[in-house]
Amino acid sequence: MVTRLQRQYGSGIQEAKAYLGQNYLVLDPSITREVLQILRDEEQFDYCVDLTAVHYPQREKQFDLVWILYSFARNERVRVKTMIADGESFPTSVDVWATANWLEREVFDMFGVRFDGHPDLKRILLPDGWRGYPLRKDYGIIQQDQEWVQINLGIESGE
Amino acid sequence: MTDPTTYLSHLELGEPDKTFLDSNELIINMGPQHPATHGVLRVILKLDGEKVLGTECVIGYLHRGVEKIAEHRTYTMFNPYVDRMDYVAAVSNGLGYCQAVEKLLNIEAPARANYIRVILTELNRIASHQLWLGTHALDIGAMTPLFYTFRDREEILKIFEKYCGARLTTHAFRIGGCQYETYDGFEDDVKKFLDFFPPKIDEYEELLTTNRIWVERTVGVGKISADDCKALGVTGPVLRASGVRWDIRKALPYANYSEFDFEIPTGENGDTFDRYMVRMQEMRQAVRIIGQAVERIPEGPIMAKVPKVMKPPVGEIYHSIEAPKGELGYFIVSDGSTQPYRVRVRPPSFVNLQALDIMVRGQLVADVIAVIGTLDIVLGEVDR
Amino acid sequence: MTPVATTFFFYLLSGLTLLSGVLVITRKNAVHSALALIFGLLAQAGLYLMLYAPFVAGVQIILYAGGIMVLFLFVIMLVNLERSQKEKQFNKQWLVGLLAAGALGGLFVAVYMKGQGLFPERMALPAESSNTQQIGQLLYGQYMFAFEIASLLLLVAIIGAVVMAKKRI
Amino acid sequence: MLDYITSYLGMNTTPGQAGNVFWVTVYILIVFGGVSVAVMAMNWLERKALAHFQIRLGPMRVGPHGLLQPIADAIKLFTKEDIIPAEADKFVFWIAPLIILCASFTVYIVIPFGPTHAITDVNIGILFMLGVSSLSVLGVVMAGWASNSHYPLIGSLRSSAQMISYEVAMGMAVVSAILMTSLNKSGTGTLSMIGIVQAQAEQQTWFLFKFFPLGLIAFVIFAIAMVAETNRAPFDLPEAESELTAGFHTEYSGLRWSLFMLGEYAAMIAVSSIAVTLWLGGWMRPFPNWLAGETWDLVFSLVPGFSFLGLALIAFIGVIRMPKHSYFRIQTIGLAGFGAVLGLIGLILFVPPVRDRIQDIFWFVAKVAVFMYLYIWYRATFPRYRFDQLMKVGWKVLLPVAIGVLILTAVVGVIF
Repeated sequence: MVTRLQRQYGSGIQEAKAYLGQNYLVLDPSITREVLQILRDEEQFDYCVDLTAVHYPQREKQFDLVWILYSFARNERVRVKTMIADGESFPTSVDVWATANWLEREVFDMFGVRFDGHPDLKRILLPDGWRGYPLRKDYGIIQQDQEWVQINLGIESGE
Repeated sequence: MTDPTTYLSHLELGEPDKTFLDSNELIINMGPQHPATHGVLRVILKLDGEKVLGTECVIGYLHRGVEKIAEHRTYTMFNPYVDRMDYVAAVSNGLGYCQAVEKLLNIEAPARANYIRVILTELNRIASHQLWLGTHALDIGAMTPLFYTFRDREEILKIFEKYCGARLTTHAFRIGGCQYETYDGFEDDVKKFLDFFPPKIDEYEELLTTNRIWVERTVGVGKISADDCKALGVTGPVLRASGVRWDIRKALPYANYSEFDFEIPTGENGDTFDRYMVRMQEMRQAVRIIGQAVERIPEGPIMAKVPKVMKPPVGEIYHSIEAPKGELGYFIVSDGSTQPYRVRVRPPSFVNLQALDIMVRGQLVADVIAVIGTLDIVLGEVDR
Repeated sequence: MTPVATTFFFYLLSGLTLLSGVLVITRKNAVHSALALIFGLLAQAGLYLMLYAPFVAGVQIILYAGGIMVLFLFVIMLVNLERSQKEKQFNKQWLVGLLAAGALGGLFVAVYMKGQGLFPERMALPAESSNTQQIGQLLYGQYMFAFEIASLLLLVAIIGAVVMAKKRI
Repeated sequence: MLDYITSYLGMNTTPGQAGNVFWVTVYILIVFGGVSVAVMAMNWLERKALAHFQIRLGPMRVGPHGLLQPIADAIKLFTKEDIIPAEADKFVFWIAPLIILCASFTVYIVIPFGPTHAITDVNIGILFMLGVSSLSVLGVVMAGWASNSHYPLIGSLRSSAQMISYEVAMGMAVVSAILMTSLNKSGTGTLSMIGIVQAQAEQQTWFLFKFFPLGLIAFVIFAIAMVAETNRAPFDLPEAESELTAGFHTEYSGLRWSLFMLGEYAAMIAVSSIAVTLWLGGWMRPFPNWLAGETWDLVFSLVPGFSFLGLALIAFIGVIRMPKHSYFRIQTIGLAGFGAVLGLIGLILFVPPVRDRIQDIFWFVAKVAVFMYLYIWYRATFPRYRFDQLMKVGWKVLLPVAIGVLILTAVVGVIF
């Protein structure tokens, strides 16, 4: 599978290894969407287990987007990763796996990564008026708290 | 495979009309304080009379930022937090987390610990299914099963309490094994439960399975096909009721499930009745697994050699187990320090809840209640 | 059995009927009007009872108050009340209405004045116990044909309603 | 005046027919007071029986075995704050529970507890009962509308649709029973409640067993329809708490809400009384033909006394089993007192004049109590029907069967 993909995309496949017995692919963001489609259609990864992100503030491309895919037919899991920068958006995969709908919303909610073409991209767990993206490493819980008490209770600090 | 865009729930909710009966469409807000939404789920229903045209779930009322908390705790300190997600199946949550970290540390729990884990996890599966059955039946209007299931669930909780002191949020396992040796008479208690419980399942079934009204309320309600399940990532009993014989305990065995002999019950139609039957069968299979485990439980240590300060090497891991509700996964990224860099929980309830919309479209309001019940969601896990 | 305080109950019931009749047309809220109408119908049923016609009274309650008025309420509830409250309640045809009311009143007076000989001084008391049975025998005996035609008419109406409702679905 | 009062005692008829205003008032007070007490007792019994179905204890704190719980509940409800939603239509909101209450209490005027133990006997008795009880739909509709809220509105729409639908099947079943009353020598039937029971006595059979199984089928249809008519499980959709929180009375609280409950339970007792009157021989004792004769009459007339003594015995067993602790002393004394009262009633019931007068009422109430127990039993056993299934059962099953039974009854009645 990997060789076939490598033949097709060449250096777009940046890494294809296994860690602790779990396979993962690191892809260039430009081809990721296509590869996801191929993985589902041709390689039978018909179940998107999870979609999430990891934030690395020091890096230039701050976000790792991680898809965890599973194939019922092959009984095999694979992780697909790609890196995008802050403010960049990524094409949605809702039309590949319907389950990505809420998962993408959650990533947007928590990291602020936008997905182009998502049918209903809005906050899912946090209230609509929430400011900031909590799972970013530079998100300060304390500031958030203080702002809330300053506005709602009129005191300096909630501590 | 069906076109995924059919699943997109897209309610155009305008300003609700003050005289709502003016039009045929009626928008009703169910929850977050509604007796049948199992906590604080809020469902906005768009109705034509009693027929459901569409739904939109509003969740997050119970969001506690578990994933953020994890980044500020050490691996050991985070362990009790996972119990608070799916609070009716806390043992399963703990098992998944502990095993994920163990994998990351490259250690393995000793055999005896694995047996204890399996016994407790399967007991927890029964407890979770009992709670589901009671509340589901109550939603459909049968009051009595609730009390029967709670009576029998008590026996399981007693075992938990004797084992680790807690009934609900057990924190039963530690990274590398179990902290506590079983108490004296643990095996006897479990065996007594195994003798006591199967007749009780028959009792539940007697009340419901052949009850005409129950059958009419559940057969053909909230149907979902296997393809839809896969596309929506629905797992657990819901997927199996649609006819997919897939269970992580068999497909990608963890702990020592591969040593036990048990079957994966499946349904055919993927309706509420099949899901009910699948869960009832699962309870029986769980009894079978516990029976084998308690017979074969070996002597030996219960804790592997675990470093005092856990500093897993840089890397990431995804580990999932078959929780009572479906695939419960933990994706942990380590940066080599004592605290996880990122913990992502793949909650089965959250993903399964997405299927609510296609399951209830075109059905009646009463079916929404039945389907919410049959999805077996726990809002603590949906919102985390 | 001997009736108690007949006059009192007669005036009470007729007063109630008249009052609710007025309320029906003066209330702005349609539900209140319907409520008043129900009271009027119930008071009428009481009047029937005083006339020793218990069967008619029972039918009045079961059909009008219990059945038809529920359907009325149903429909009224589904109507946009806000809009109907804003609408003007009386239109400009009050002159015609006054004329009609005056003519009707004149008719009543005329009948009362001229027709004194038409009505017996005292009503003959029918046997209360067999009243219902007599209605049955009359309906299914002497007036069989009229009764059957009426039921046929109702059947046609039912079928028509079903057809009209079906078309829209 | 005194003559006026005593003159009735010699008459063998109901006070209404005798036209005796004094005794009518007394009977009304007795019946309404009795119904209110019965509703309270039913409330306690339902909670207790349901609890025992569900392996719980039910109310145990207020009074011995929670016997005073209904009174405590009533005090709580009466003193609760009475909330009227701001957007509600206040007048309709206020009058809706009263309509339900009036409708369900008015029907007791014609219920025959014995050949002379009724407030009055009307020529159109059963028609009157059906008509007046159908008025409670109005209360339901108005309560739902006046609350000006979604759930009550849907609840009231459901409820009224359900009550109207099941009234049809119910009426058909009733008519087939009324047809049976005309199978006497004169060939004229009757709608009078007392007349219906007397017809059963004349024909020496309960209508339940008349033209077996036609009477039975009609009875079963009525028994199902009456559960739907009173909005009880498994037909409790208007109040389905898992779907509509509490249906049409969601917005009601305190006294008004308790009026709804009072009306509901009173209606349950009333429709059960209709069923007893029409099919189960009303006030007649069981097996009037099979176990006929003086001795059996005596034996059956002793049953009421013995059953009260039995209840007293149960109360005394409860006294013995009460924990011997100073905390329970008052409760134990209370239970013993209750048992003593029951025993005393039992003994009074053995006095021959009382025995003869009371046993009709006893058998009637006992038969109604069976239905009340069935109501509780249904509630503990059945899940709830869905609305479309409910309508399907009502219109596609009960109604055709009821019409079929009606036609067959008529045919069989003419042939035999």
